[in-house]
Amino acid sequence: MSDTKVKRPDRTVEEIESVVIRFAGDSGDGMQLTGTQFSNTAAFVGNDISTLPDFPAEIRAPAGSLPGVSAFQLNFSSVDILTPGDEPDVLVAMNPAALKTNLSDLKRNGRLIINTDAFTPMNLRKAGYETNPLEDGTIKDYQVIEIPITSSNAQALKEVDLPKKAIDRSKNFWALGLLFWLYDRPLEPTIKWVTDKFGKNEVLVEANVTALKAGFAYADASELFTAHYRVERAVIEPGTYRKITGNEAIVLGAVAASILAKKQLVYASYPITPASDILHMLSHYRHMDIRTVQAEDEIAAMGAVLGASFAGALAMTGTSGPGLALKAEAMSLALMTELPCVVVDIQRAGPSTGMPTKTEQGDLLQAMFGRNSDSPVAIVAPATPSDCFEMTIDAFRLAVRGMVPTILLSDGYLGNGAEPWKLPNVEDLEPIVIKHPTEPNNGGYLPYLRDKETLARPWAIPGTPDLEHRIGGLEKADKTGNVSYDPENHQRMTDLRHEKVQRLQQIIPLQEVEGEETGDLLVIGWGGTYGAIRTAVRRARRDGRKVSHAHLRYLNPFPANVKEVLSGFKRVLIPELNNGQLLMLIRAEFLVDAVGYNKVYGQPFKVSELVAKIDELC
Amino acid sequence: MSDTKVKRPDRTVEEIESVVIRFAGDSGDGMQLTGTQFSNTAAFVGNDISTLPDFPAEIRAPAGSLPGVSAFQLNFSSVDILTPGDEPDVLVAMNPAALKTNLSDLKRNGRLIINTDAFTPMNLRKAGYETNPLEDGTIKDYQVIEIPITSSNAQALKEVDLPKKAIDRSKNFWALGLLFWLYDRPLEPTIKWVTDKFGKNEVLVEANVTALKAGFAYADASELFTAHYRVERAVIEPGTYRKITGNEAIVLGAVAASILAKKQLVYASYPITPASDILHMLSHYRHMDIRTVQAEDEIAAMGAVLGASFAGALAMTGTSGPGLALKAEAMSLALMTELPCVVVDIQRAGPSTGMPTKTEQGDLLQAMFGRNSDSPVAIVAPATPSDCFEMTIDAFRLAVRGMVPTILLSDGYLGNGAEPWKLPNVEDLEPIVIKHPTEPNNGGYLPYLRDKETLARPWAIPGTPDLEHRIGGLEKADKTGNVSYDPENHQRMTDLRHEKVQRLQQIIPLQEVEGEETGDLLVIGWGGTYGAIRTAVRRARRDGRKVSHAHLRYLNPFPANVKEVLSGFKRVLIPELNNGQLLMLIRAEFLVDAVGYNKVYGQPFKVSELVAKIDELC
Amino acid sequence: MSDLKSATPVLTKKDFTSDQEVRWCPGCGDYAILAQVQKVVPTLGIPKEKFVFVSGIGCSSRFPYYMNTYGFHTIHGRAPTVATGIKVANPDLSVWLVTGDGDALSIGGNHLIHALRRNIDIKILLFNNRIYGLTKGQYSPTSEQGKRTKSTPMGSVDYPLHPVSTALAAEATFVARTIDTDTKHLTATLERAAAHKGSAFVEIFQNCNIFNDKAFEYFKGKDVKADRMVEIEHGRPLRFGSENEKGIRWNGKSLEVVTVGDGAEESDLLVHDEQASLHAPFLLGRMDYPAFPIAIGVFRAIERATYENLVDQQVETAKASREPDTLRSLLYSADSWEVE
Amino acid sequence: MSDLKSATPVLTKKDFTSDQEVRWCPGCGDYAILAQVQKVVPTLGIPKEKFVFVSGIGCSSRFPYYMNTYGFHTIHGRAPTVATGIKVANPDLSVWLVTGDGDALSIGGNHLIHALRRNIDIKILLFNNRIYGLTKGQYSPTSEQGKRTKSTPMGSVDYPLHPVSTALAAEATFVARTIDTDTKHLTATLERAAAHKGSAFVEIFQNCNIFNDKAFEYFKGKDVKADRMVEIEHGRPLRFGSENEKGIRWNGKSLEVVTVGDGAEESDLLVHDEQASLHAPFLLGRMDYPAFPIAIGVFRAIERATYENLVDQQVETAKASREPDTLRSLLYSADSWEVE
Ligand SMILES: Cc1ncc(C[n+]2csc(CCOP(=O)(O)OP(=O)(O)O)c2C)c(N)n1
Ligand SMILES: Cc1ncc(C[n+]2csc(CCOP(=O)(O)OP(=O)(O)O)c2C)c(N)n1
Ligand code: SF4
Ligand code: SF4
Ligand SMILES: [Mg+2]
Ligand SMILES: [Mg+2]
Repeated sequence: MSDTKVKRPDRTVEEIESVVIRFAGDSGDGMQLTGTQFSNTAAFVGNDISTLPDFPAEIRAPAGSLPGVSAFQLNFSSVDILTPGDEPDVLVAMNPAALKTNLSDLKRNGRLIINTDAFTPMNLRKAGYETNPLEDGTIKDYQVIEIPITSSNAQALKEVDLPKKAIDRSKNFWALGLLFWLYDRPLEPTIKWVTDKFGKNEVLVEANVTALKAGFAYADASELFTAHYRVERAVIEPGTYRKITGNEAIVLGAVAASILAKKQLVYASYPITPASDILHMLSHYRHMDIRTVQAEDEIAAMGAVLGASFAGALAMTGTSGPGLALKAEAMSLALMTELPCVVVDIQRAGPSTGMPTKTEQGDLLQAMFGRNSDSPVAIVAPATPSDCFEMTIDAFRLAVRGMVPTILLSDGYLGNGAEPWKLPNVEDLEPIVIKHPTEPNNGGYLPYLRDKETLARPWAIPGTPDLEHRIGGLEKADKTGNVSYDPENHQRMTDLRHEKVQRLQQIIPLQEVEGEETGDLLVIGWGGTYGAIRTAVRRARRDGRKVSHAHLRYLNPFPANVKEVLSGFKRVLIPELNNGQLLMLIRAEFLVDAVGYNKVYGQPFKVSELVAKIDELC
Repeated sequence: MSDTKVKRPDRTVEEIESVVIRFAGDSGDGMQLTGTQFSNTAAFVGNDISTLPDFPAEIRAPAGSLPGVSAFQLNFSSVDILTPGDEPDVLVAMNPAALKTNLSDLKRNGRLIINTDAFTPMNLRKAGYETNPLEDGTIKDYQVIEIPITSSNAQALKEVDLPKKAIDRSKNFWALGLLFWLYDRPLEPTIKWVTDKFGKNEVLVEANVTALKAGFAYADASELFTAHYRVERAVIEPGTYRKITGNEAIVLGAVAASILAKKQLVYASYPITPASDILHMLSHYRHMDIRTVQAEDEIAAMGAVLGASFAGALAMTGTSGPGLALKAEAMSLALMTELPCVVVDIQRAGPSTGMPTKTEQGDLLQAMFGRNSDSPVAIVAPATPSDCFEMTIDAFRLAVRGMVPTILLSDGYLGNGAEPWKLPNVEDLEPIVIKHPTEPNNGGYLPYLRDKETLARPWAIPGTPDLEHRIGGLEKADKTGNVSYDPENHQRMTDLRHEKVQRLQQIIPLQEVEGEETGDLLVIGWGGTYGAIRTAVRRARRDGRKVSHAHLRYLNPFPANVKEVLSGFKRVLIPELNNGQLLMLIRAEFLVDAVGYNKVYGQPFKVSELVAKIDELC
Repeated sequence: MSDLKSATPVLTKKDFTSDQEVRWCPGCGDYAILAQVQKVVPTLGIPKEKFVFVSGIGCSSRFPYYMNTYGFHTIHGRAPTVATGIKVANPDLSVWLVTGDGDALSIGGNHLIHALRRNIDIKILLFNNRIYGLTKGQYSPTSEQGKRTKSTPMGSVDYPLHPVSTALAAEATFVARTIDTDTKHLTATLERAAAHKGSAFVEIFQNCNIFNDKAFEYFKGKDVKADRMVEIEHGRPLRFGSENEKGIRWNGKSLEVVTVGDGAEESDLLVHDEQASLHAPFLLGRMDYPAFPIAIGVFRAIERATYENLVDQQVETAKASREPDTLRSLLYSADSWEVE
Repeated sequence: MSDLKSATPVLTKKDFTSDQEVRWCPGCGDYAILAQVQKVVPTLGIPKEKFVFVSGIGCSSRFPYYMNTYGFHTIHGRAPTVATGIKVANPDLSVWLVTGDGDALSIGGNHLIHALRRNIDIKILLFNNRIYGLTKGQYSPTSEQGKRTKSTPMGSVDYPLHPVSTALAAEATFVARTIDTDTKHLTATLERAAAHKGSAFVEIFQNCNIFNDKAFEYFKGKDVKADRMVEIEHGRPLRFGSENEKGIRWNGKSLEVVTVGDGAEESDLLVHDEQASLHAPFLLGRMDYPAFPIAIGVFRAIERATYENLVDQQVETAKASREPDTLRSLLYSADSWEVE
């Protein structure tokens, strides 16, 4: 790889703590790839990173149009970071539409790198610009760096034997090279990736590598930048890391659960944004005997999960909000028949079809109550992309311990966002112990004779001699499981179903608090808002506020000490990306006058708005 | 009708205030009919009545078996009554199975009328009696009246030209005649009914009338009863009355709404217990251009309702809990597209298939939250069978005013239970005013340009020139209704959808309180528990307790003054036939330490248990 | 997949009778079907514990409670999805599905079609009584047009679905029809279905004596049966009639009824072929009185890889090409890096 | 029901073009279909405001946004139910339904079947691209077995459904198939569908150039088309081939391809009959290359009372036999009593 070394220019190198970059361009411009490569490289050299992809809603919106803009934001840092950053320090705008939809987010006086080649009259029109923003003062408040990226790239690649269209498609690598120079990152990881990816197609390798180096060289040679910047490696815990998105972590968690339980995994699902990738990725594990089923709809997927669970498999389904609604009736059957399974909901903005590519935390109450009659299930919510791994395993743990369906609430932000993940020591992962009875439990077999401690019923599976039994959705008689219309039995079974879920507290860790156990304000969050809330609370604490943060990862049942945690604080703030759902549960259960900070923008919280809210309440 | 007069015996007549009778027998014994005839007669002579049918879960369980028992309880009274009574004063047991399943409910020392003919060894075995309960002391705590009803009836009908089986089938009329004597009711209404019903079949008329009179004569002639009893007419408001069940009242309410709105009604539904009768009854109104659709499932029914609403009809669907779960996704589309419609849920015991023939109030939280993301709809809940009439009309009123789906929560108890209903003055029923725009509202037509007062969008319907527009489940841009992914627009629309439902308070009557506005205890209920709670509160008040009752008929939004109402009391009790659903909403919204009295027996509350609970808290 | 038939003790009907009291209406056709199923399954050489009976909701769907096997009484219309999940998780089980005309063709129509097209190895018994029994008498998707029921006092307006056509259009590999009261034919059909590898669909005309009594008498009545029904058998010409004098012929454009000896020869008759391309079974399945006799028998029986076989094959192929992951290899993939 | 065609101003394509930017991928077959629909509907003599376009979810289902008519973009799979509700409430409207292969045959299969069997007067356009477009490339119920997609990296194992067979088995009264790129045929088919009274089902082969490009080239490619496709027309023999030399014959057991002049005469060929009993269209609908050419055209077109006609009739009958209720007569029925 010696040929990849580029002469390091003799320019000042400034140290900075962290940078937020947003790459924005047309869907055809490869911005997701560019952003991913930059994050990978940053992670690889030891920065902490956090990313936020922003896909267009259309498959292929017309080139150059506003709905066709695709963006990728990343935050890389020498300190511990938890969010992709409120506002970009740098915006790379590959065309007018990208400028139009992203400029207002750029930090005041931020760096704005513009591909001037794309600012043609036609593109300006498509972006709805009446006058040229490069000339009419639109961008006067920023450090503008105008570069003819398309043509510079074409120039650099003129020897490459590819049609113009293909040449132009590599301009994102040119831009990436430029940014690598500016932030003093090595080219090697990207070159290796290109070589691995396009290995068989040498011209493509040549094109992309040449583009990358050309961008780098251009930055080096031109006088556009007076300095370049270095973000030191973060002081992070030693260990082996990999970058991971929430959806990837769910996949790994599910496969790990299958290994830990020594059990086959069945995943049945119907494609839906933003959950489909779980199906896609799990279907690559046939060699682990993982059986993915693309069902005819969400109801069928839930039905198949029930069947698989009855037959003794670890069974999981994944969907998003509207799909969860469809699964409600079959989930109710799951809890009546007390069959363990995991239902993953990658929440998206609603109601109805809503904004499928945007994030939201709108399904907590649906998960709690979206079924007929009193129908308690367990609910968990990972806090970060990598936390999805542990929580998926935990979801299975709760499900099989309590013989109860368990809902895992992730969201579009966690699902698609990436962070570095310190890989766990595999020896530390506790086995999931499952016992299927093989002997009669009471002379005959009583399918609803419960475990004294957990109240779970036994899980005897078809194929086991002498334990034949029938289950179903009609109310069951205690112990025998026969159909029963007895009034007292119905009360008892209703209570048991409730108590059984409550007893999962036996293995749910106590709620942790960051900060003091007492103070002026406790901020409670759940799910994907972890990074933003934690960062905001830390910032407020640095400013001297007496504020602490508790992030709930177990939502039903709550950890046993939540009441105690609440009692230490004068006020309670619950920020959520919905209209106040956890807020309602906390107020009802603990009768504390908690207040909400609620936002439904289809976007994650900004740290700054949370800090402002904390300031207001402290 | 002179031949129907029977010589009145010269026995003492005692005046009593009210009597609770339960008729119990095999499904084939016609107990529902017997109960209904008795209630009709009681109502007709001016008693107040309340009834509670208890159907077997099976279509036709084996004759004589426990699951085959069918019962009908009625309370008739000379004073205002609101429930079918906690415990029967009289139990008519037509066979051993009926005795077995109903005896424990009979009041201590209550009157037990037994058809001894049915106590054969085979029937005793089917009922699971090892020894004969008539002999083994089982019934020693009751006033037992043993009568060979089957054979007495056969004897009386020996001249009638019918096979033995058919003769035996009229023994319920014989028993009815006996009870009519005992409680001094006239036979005429029943004879008229029989004549109207079987008019064409003279032998049947003869058989049933003869049986009725024979039972009456038997009681008169024999020395079984030393006295008979009279329940005076109740002092009830003058007016025209009819007996009505909740499901009948919904049907009349829906037809009335269609008349009041001068609009076609479309009712689409999929059969499900206990809601199917609404479909059956509405399908008899073709002459009113009412279009009933038996859809292929609940989702289809909801979809058809949406289509009908879009096309400009008054649209309604009806179902029970599991069906409501299935409708969730389409209801979410209804609220996103802001189309008015009414969704009736006749709640039954759950979760899952549960106990379909039993009552419960389990779907309040499902109605509130059982959809993806924040998705507010209006919710109303009638308090009594006859109240279903007004609340159905009101549900349409709210739906079209707010352009919002409205859920009406009834239950199996209300749906099948009957009470006398003082018919409203038809002139007092306010028209439902609906305006479909016919002119552009802003140069063009903006489908989401809202009414300033109600925030409702206009309801332009296909067929109207120049108002062509498109709606759908993706987030809508404010005013234009175009698809929008704009973050601020999403927040605004979410807020508007919420606020719009809140503004229905503008026409929702203030919450009434029975009793003082301040006191030691406020009992809050909703739905079908009205009668039991009201009776219990009155009784407690008579005992000097400082307790009042507020019964919520509007659950989303609450009436505007609920907070104020709550503030007058030291404690709040919320009895519900579920695990505490309204309780959670009230605690969360008003932060009052309300306590629940919760019961899921698949049965209504007993007044006595509520009184005991009130005593405990006062 | 191990062999279902390995080392089985001799079983009898009694082994398959559960302790639950049967709760259909006296006289219901469901009893006869239950009896035949309980007679057939012990003869299949499959251990009792490997049977799973799955059902939806309806009178017919109470079936699993009466079988002393593993059983799952699911929710309305969704039984095919649950059966699919069972079979995917454990292809070694013998999975039977009991459903009604409403359960299978109204709310559950889509799941039925998709189970069939996947050719997942489950046996589907559709009890067709042309009415909703459990909910007390509404019309169903197989009710004849104009039927007066509780929900259609002026008569239903929908055209009925044909279960056999629906199954064939869904690419089912085994499609048959039989009758609750024809014990011999019912038994034989159940045996054929059991022997089939892949989805087997059996429509069973079932009398609901409470809400739709004698719905099938118009063709199966003692007196008319010979002239109004035809039993189809693979490789045999279609003949029927009280004297066995009639037959079915293809006239180039459509089927027609002919009298053998009177303008038609036995050799002119359509010879039933279970493996024919789909149209022939489709034709036969749609015959209805008065134009034609109503056919019972096996309309189609072809072999095709089952869903679970194909999945098993993929698993084998994948295993052959790639080591199973350990927890370590699962997590510590190539894309990781070390921080010291 | 008033006459749809009364006093209509002359309309053009422009009248039916909404102000919304069309957002399919450049090159998508949906554009061509939109253009033809916008060309056909103005010629039907129906006022613009009486059109309603309804759709489910999928790329194809964005269709209503581009039509300057009333439109309803509903939820996945449920468009037939919404269309049914519209037509029940107002039979006077011209209701069109646009759906995809996943929308109509995966999640929505049951609603499709039930809309068809009811013969409710809606026009159903199924854009079959044999893939899930909107969710970015999973296989669909019409994808060929073995297809490698995002969700089936080793190939799909399900057998595909045939939309035309499914529609026919559901008793559809009008069933046709056409192709996005064959402008003339597409237009003619849309016109036929529009003219049909009752449910009209049109499968349109539609190219998804992003996730399943050239899926139909194997038979409709310029070079192979003549030999691999046959256009069926009522009353005409089935002929095709680059020299029009081939034909389709029924040999008594199945269809076969013959060469006219070489062992077969024109008179031997199957003459297409749209009103034939269901089997013939069923046969033709299932022809697939390589055994047969693929047929486009109208497979079936018969007349039958529509759902809404029959309901209208019941309403008329009921009105004739009973006075409309007033509020008073509704409530104050015979069973009431007076309390003074
Ligand atoms: C979601 C849901 N909708 C409706 C019902 C009510 N329901 C139970 S069975 C049934 C139809 C029964 O008819 P069929 O499938 O023909 O079975 P049969 O009773 O005739 O054997 C209906 C509508 C239900 N249980 N669940
Ligand atoms: C309830 C629900 N499940 C899943 C989805 C996700 N989804 C949207 S469109 C679609 C399939 C699209 O395929 P098709 O119907 O063939 O239409 P195309 O995009 O190919 O035109 C899916 C699975 C959804 N929107 N709603
Ligand atoms: S209602 Fe009909 S189908 Fe149901 S058990 Fe009774 S007879 Fe059988
Ligand atoms: S993904 Fe395919 S079907 Fe969808 S718009 Fe693009 S080309 Fe058309
Ligand atoms: Mg049935
Ligand atoms: Mg498609």
